Amino acid sequence: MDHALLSDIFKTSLLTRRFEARIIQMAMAGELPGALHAGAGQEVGQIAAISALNKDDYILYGHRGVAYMVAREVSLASILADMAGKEGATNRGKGGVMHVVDVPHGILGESGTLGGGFVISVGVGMAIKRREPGKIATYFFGDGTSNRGTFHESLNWAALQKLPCIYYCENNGWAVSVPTSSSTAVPDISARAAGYGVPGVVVDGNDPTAVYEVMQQAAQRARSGQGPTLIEAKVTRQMGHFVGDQQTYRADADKAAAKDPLPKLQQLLLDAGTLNETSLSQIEADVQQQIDTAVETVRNAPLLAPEVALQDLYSE
Amino acid sequence: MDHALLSDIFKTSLLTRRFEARIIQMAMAGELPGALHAGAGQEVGQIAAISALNKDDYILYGHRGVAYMVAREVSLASILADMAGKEGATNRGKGGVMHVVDVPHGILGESGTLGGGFVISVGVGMAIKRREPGKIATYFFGDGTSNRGTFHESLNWAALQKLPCIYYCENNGWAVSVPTSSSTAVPDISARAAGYGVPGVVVDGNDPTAVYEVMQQAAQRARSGQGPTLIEAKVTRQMGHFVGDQQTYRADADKAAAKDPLPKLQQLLLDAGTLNETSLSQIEADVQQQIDTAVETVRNAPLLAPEVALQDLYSE
Amino acid sequence: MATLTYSKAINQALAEEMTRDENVILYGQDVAAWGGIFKVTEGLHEQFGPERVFDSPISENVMVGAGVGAATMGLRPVVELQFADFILTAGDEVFFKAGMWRFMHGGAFKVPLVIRAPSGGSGFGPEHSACPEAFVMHAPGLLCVVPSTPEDAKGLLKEAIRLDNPVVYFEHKLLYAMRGAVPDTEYTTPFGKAVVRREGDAVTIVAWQDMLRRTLKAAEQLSQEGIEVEIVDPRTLNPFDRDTIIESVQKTGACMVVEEAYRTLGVGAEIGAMLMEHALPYLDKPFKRLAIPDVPLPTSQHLVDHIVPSVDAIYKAVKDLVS
Amino acid sequence: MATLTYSKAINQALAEEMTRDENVILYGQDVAAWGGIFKVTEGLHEQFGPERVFDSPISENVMVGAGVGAATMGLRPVVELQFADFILTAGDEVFFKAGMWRFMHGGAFKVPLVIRAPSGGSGFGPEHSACPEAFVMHAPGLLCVVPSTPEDAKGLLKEAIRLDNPVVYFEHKLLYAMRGAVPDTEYTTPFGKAVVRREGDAVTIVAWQDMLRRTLKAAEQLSQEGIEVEIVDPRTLNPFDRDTIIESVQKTGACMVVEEAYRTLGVGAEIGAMLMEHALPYLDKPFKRLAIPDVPLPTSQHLVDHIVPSVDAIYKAVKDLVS
Ligand SMILES: Cc1ncc(C[n+]2csc(CCOP(=O)(O)OP(=O)(O)O)c2C)c(N)n1
Ligand SMILES: Cc1ncc(C[n+]2csc(CCOP(=O)(O)OP(=O)(O)O)c2C)c(N)n1
Ligand SMILES: [Mg+2]
Ligand SMILES: [Mg+2]
Repeated sequence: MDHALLSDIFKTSLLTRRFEARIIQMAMAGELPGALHAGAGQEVGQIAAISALNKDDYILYGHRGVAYMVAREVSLASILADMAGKEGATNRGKGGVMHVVDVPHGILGESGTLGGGFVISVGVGMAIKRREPGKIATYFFGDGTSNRGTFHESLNWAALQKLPCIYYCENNGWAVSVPTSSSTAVPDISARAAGYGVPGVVVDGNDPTAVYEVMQQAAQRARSGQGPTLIEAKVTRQMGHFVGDQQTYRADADKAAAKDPLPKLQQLLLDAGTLNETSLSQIEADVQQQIDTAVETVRNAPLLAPEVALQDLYSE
Repeated sequence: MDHALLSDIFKTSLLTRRFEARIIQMAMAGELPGALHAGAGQEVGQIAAISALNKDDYILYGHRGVAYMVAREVSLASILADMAGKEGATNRGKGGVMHVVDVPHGILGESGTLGGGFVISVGVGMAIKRREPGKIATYFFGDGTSNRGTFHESLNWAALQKLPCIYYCENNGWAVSVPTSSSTAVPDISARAAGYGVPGVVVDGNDPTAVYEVMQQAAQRARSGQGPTLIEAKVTRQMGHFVGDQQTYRADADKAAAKDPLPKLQQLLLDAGTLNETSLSQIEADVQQQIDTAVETVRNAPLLAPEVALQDLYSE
Repeated sequence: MATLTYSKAINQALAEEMTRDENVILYGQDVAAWGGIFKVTEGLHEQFGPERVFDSPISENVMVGAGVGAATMGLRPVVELQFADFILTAGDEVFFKAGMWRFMHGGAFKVPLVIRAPSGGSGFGPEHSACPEAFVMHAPGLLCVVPSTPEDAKGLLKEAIRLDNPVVYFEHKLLYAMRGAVPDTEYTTPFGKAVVRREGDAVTIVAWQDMLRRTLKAAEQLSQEGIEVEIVDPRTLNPFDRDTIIESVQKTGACMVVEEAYRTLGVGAEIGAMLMEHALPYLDKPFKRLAIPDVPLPTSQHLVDHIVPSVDAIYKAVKDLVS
Repeated sequence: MATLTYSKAINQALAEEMTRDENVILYGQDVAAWGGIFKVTEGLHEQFGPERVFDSPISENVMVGAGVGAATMGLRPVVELQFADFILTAGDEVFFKAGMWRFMHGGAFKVPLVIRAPSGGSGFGPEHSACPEAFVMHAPGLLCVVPSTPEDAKGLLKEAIRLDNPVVYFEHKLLYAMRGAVPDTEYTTPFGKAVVRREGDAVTIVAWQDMLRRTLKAAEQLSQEGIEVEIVDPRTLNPFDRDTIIESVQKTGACMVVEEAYRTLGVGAEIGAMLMEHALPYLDKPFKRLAIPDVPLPTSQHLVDHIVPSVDAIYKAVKDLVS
């Protein structure tokens, strides 16, 4: 795959990784609530997948990190504001980091009850099929979430109506402390595609090129009216489920780092000469600067007025 | 298959067919509510399936007729009493014909919301696995019902815990007025088994021998702790969805009769000499007599006391 | 004014709004070729075609949830649940997705969704007969409509379809065949305005749908004995018009609610508490609730009749109250 | 008496009942090896093994529905939903399967099922923070428990597990760390008996769980000003002990409910209506409800604090009422 694109994916992944690290730092310091579910290790795949879509395609996401929003250039400050409950928050203190929303950038939000995105995203598919033909709705969800009944109803619905939807499952082998093997009767979530007559594809979620390609095929299929594709990306959760999770339940926690795609991608780009030490430190510096600016912005932003709690329920 | 068993299946099917005909007659005459969903055409398969189980195995059923209960020798009078709201009703006026229950005969009832049986039956599976090992819980449901989210959650659950459950889908091609092709993304419900790592078997539901054999295999699998099987029986709904349904939506309604397994089974038994004209008319007479007695019993039974409406919610 | 049935009035509202706005779509089990199991949507599939009127699988969760998603992106879906009870079968989608999607995303979306929910009636058993209004009224974010006449059925549904907020529209099964005058000219009925269906001074009775019909019958009998009850039909439960009830109670000094929901925390509970907060000085008689005595609806009709407030039970309750 | 936390009291109740009856099983997401996301079930997996304590998939419908099926056939399942809100995600299974399975089958089954539902708290957002007691109290067939102390948490859970009817057991997240005395000897706490947590004559306040804790704090301040409020903790909402509340109101002449549910048709509505039916003559002050102002719970803490009744809000409300 084109190295310009690969290094874009790298830059966005690095930005996300550092940004989440800062969020965790601030959470530990008590400056932010610890509500983040770090995406470390999964962001490369997430960003590669999104880069295979058009900027105006729609995205619904799970709770696994903020790469989805970063990839769509949602301002870092607004994401921090969502966590801090300050002016500039995308959901005005209602949903925190779980419900970051930015419709102009195609970020349509998240369902707090897992798997709600299955039903919302096919509805979005129904709407764009009629009103914005050519666009796609992609829903990112975890392996554990695929056990919700909504998965079944949604895939049948999308397949039947040939909706422009992509189901992107991030199988990281865990649902909080529960290994996939103790919650899911099949090792491959993609095997479930057979029940709906749609393609089920397994891809190495640590390989941005592979992810990019399967996403392109799924997008092509969706745009040409052939309906949804179920993609299963095998990935590794680098950190605990949430900030502060010691992963006492996870014997192989230490082995995770070896599977981290970010250093691998960096090395690949260095070896290919697409990056060198100078450009790399330039990128790092640039990333730090973006994050620092965002943090400053939010530190200086006022808290949302308490009365905002009473707003946004009904549209007037 | 052993002809003694085949003619038992025939006798029970005939009894069911005639009994439902009488129920419809009484409903048309206003003597009973028209709440029956006639099982005509599906009862041969239903009864063949049940005959492959032990008498103390448990059954949860859908709404498609009363063969399930007749096969388990639930008294015809008590089924009529359920419809009439009279003394002797198995559910005491609470559930009518939809919720006929007879625990000693292994009839565990029905969920009024379709697909509720998926979750109840795996719970029964959990209990018998621990308390009555060797027994099986079978849930009979329709093709349309397989689109409920509970299908997915239940099969994953049963497969994971290797529960002694059998999923018996009666695919009659319709959900009320909606053809399966407009509600279900795959022609074969059994294809969905792949998503749970369990066997998915298609069988001709009009062929009692074939049904009997797949049920035996599924039962053997369940009893030996290997978990559930998803069986899909292709069947034909002979009548409307409910009493009085003119099936204006069904172009091929007239073609259904040709697929009726009951006359075929009768002919087979006559050709084989297992039955002859005399034994047959003897059976018909016997069936009529059983039905007449049941109808008489219920006509003479008193209505349930109105206050019964307030009972049976909580166990004291 | 033409005379229409309640179900035809609903059908007309759907046809008119679908004609007016191509973003309005309609789906549910059996609503297309067959016109719905209660025949409410007859002819719409033929008139508007399969892209706008279609049958759905037996998948209540996605039926409602997809409606929410579609509504956030510009469609105006009308989802027919085959029975009102199923709002609990699709509980997450009704209460969290429809009720809260806009809120949890800080107002980024509008959710112009209508969930049509055939309620009440009987003989269908515990999971097909309830009037689950109270669940909806308690939940934030869901507008709740309970039309009692063909005119309101049409006007309130047209209004519901045009609003940018999710609406649970309860249509009572026993009212489908009810006939009544419906304006020939275009109209919508605003939410949040109760109507006094009958004037009187003996007691204020709040009732809607089939219970309103029964209360009106009882009122006739009572009137022959010189007892004139005032009957208030709230028409919508969220928004809820307290003022009309309070004003009426200021006149009558007593209030009774007749409803088809379970008694405990039925809509009557809110009315009682609300009056105790805002009208205590005017109340010279104890509050009274006629409702289902906290059991599910049985299947057998004569058991149902024992627990659903009857014309006679309403009549007796008023006599007790005024004597 | 040992001093235990609320969560340890729950843990003990589970351990004792599982030891007493091998039919008691426990499952839910993360309850096994990890001891639950709120660490309530720690050690039980090790003690009772994987057949009796196990993790479940993210499948709320089958979690509850299978519990009902298992209960009808002799097991006594305790199902942990990760958040109380999810009773609506499993709406069909909670309200129809658990609540009505016995009824619709004419009493053929017993349903000894306990659904543990961590409620309230905040910062978890609109779908993870509610106190959905009112939905359960309105629905027929479900017993409803709201323990407010470690002692009651243990005694009511042991009772719930032994009863043959389905129980929704709400455990308040903000109370998990609360410490209190718990009898060393075997005991269970009966359902349907409210307790007066503080005696007074100024006004009767009904409150439970975190709102009870806040009300007790407010009562201290009020007491310093010579205002003595009487505080009633219902302990169970179904069955509901009206008499204790009515008796108290006969003494105080006024009633206020402080709750963490949505205001409209919250539990307070039933209490208000019930008093208007049975205690009107004794009421010389308007009824008052402090509750969530009919919006979902936001995520940001300072927004949450704006809508959840605070000690100060309770204090002020009482002052208004008595002056
Ligand atoms: C319906 C529902 N059940 C449970 C939860 C609590 N919960 C939040 S995240 C999570 C684990 C999700 O696992 P998975 O889908 O694999 O995503 P991952 O965390 O691994 O990225 C659970 C159980 C929830 N939010 N919604
Ligand atoms: C959850 C739910 N949705 C809808 C209904 C209404 N309903 C009753 S029977 C039926 C059709 C069922 O079709 P299928 O499962 O194929 O069984 P069949 O009638 O063909 O035997 C429908 C939609 C219901 N009872 N429950
Ligand atoms: Mg996972
Ligand atoms: Mg069918």
